[in-house]
Amino acid sequence: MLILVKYGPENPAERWKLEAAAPADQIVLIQNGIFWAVTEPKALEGKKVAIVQPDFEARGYSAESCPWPLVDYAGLITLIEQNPKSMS
Amino acid sequence: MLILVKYGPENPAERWKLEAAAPADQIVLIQNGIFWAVTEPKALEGKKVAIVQPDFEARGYSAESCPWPLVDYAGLITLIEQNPKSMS
Amino acid sequence: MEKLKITIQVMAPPYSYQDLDTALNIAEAGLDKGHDVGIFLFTDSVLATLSRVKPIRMDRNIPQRMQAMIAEKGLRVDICGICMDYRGVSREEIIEGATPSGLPELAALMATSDRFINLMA
Amino acid sequence: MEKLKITIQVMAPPYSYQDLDTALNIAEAGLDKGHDVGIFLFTDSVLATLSRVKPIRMDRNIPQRMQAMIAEKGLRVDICGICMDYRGVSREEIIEGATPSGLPELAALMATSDRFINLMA
Amino acid sequence: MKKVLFVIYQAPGGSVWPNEGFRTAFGMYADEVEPEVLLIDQAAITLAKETEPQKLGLLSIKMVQKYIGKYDTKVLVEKESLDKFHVTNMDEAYRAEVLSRAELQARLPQYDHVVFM
Amino acid sequence: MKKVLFVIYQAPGGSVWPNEGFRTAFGMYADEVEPEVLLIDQAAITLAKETEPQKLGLLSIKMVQKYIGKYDTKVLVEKESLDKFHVTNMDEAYRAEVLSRAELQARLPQYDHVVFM
Repeated sequence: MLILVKYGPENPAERWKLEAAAPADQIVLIQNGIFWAVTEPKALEGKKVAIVQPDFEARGYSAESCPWPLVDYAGLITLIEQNPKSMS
Repeated sequence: MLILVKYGPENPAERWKLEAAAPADQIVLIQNGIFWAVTEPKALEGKKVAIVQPDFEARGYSAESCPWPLVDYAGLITLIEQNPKSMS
Repeated sequence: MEKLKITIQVMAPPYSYQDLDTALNIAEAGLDKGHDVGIFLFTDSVLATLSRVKPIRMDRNIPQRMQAMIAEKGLRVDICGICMDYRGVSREEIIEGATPSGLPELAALMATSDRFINLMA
Repeated sequence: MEKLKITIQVMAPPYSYQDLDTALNIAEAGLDKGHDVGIFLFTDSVLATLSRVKPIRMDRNIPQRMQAMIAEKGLRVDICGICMDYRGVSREEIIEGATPSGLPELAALMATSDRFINLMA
Repeated sequence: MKKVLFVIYQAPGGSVWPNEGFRTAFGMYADEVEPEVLLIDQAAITLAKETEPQKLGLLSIKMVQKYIGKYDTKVLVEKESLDKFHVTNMDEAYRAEVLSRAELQARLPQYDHVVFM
Repeated sequence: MKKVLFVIYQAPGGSVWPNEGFRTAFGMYADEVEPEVLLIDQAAITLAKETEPQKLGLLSIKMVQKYIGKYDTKVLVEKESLDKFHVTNMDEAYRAEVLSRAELQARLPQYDHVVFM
């Protein structure tokens, strides 16, 4: 299942989604969802996470120091191709 | 100072306002701001709080069991009259 | 109480969120108490001036309510012009009595109002 | 990869929030990879179809970008009709190639799409 | 037949999302989609007997009840959210089933799409 | 002369509020209003040297810098927010003053209106 997260940790629905994520689910942090990686990385532990790089970089963060895989929009399409189910 | 709070505890700006409220400041909970009284009353301790009753009741809560003063919209105007400064 | 000039700023779109209803409720209570009340419509809230807005039958009509408050109670309504352009709202389509303006007018309202209430984004 | 039918639902108003840009970026990447991509515009996102939207000079033009993607890349755009009525968007003013529809069409899109991505409120 | 769960997390009155969430679910019966509706967080107050935004001049939420009956729509609500928002007197006309967060999360794999409003 | 503090709490790119907050502040110079701008929470990233939504095709935020210079607009940022969002390399063109939450809150009585965007 592809889980799209577009708000940061202040959003209760995003927190619900992340808690619900099974180890095999593909989480994608996009838009302000990237703030989970910045301020609450603990919530991502043990999860399969990818970050949309253009959204991450536009907010001033550097790909170099990022421990999660980064994807561009073409890469996001690949993740969408791989996951027929979605939670978004 | 009149402090208007219209979102619940999930909103970081509302939390900032409530933390900043001095004892003399008049806090008004309106719209989803009434959820502070429901789920996080501790954040209101020692503060001067009024709740907009129609907004409270439309969300299913009863005025009877409410420990804070309730105002209707005319009462809110009275609070606005009494407080030239605002944080909203 | 002396007559006060009260300005209420709104930003959220009507119907999706409660802010327009809140602003009109506060404005109405203020007008009924004899105050001079104005609403400044910023960003997506400008949609509330479109006379063509057509809610389902059992829902309230926000532009009509605002227009009636302008005509009958003297509510002032200013609309941010750039915000109108951004949302495709043309000056021909807005309710009678609402005035396209802009940030200079907001600045003047802030300078001259006795009270300023904002409904934040 | 086989050709997939991908539908993206949007709800937030353009410009105020990033969702329309995100939807168009995903759609474009999908179209460029040979997929069949559609966007369903719900609630305030319907504003993105107004051809009259006029941003400031240095800002992007979202309706124009969407229209170009319809014409040049085959993007499908469906618009919730009741949502249009609620926001005063008339059928005469929308960009070419966008189709006023409704929930039955959304249901059909959900039933027939291989992938469904939603940008929540 | 696709199974879709519409999740509402915002309160009625403050926003239109509970109304739009239900309306979207009802629209699904036009096609081969089986919808369910889940209420979490602030949206849990939707189910309280006394909750009615129409009291405040806003769009009614109780209006969805007749379609829940008509379509026999499955409505779920998270127990933890009911507790958090002190919803004790549930309106039975919503025919909601109360499930814990753990039960709900265990249920997720059965849906093709989980759509947050 | 009224003193007004515009507080931005949402991130640029994700929303237009940092742009609109600055634009509104600049508009105040048309009249007897003295504006200041405060960035808290996610909005603190506005000040990072590398933050630029235009990289992603969105409206530029750096464009406000020239008006900050032109009007000599006072820009404040909360230290705790800079720390929380790992903003270490601040763009000096915003001319921002870093204050702690306690310092900011002590400052609030000097404003007639504190307006959150």
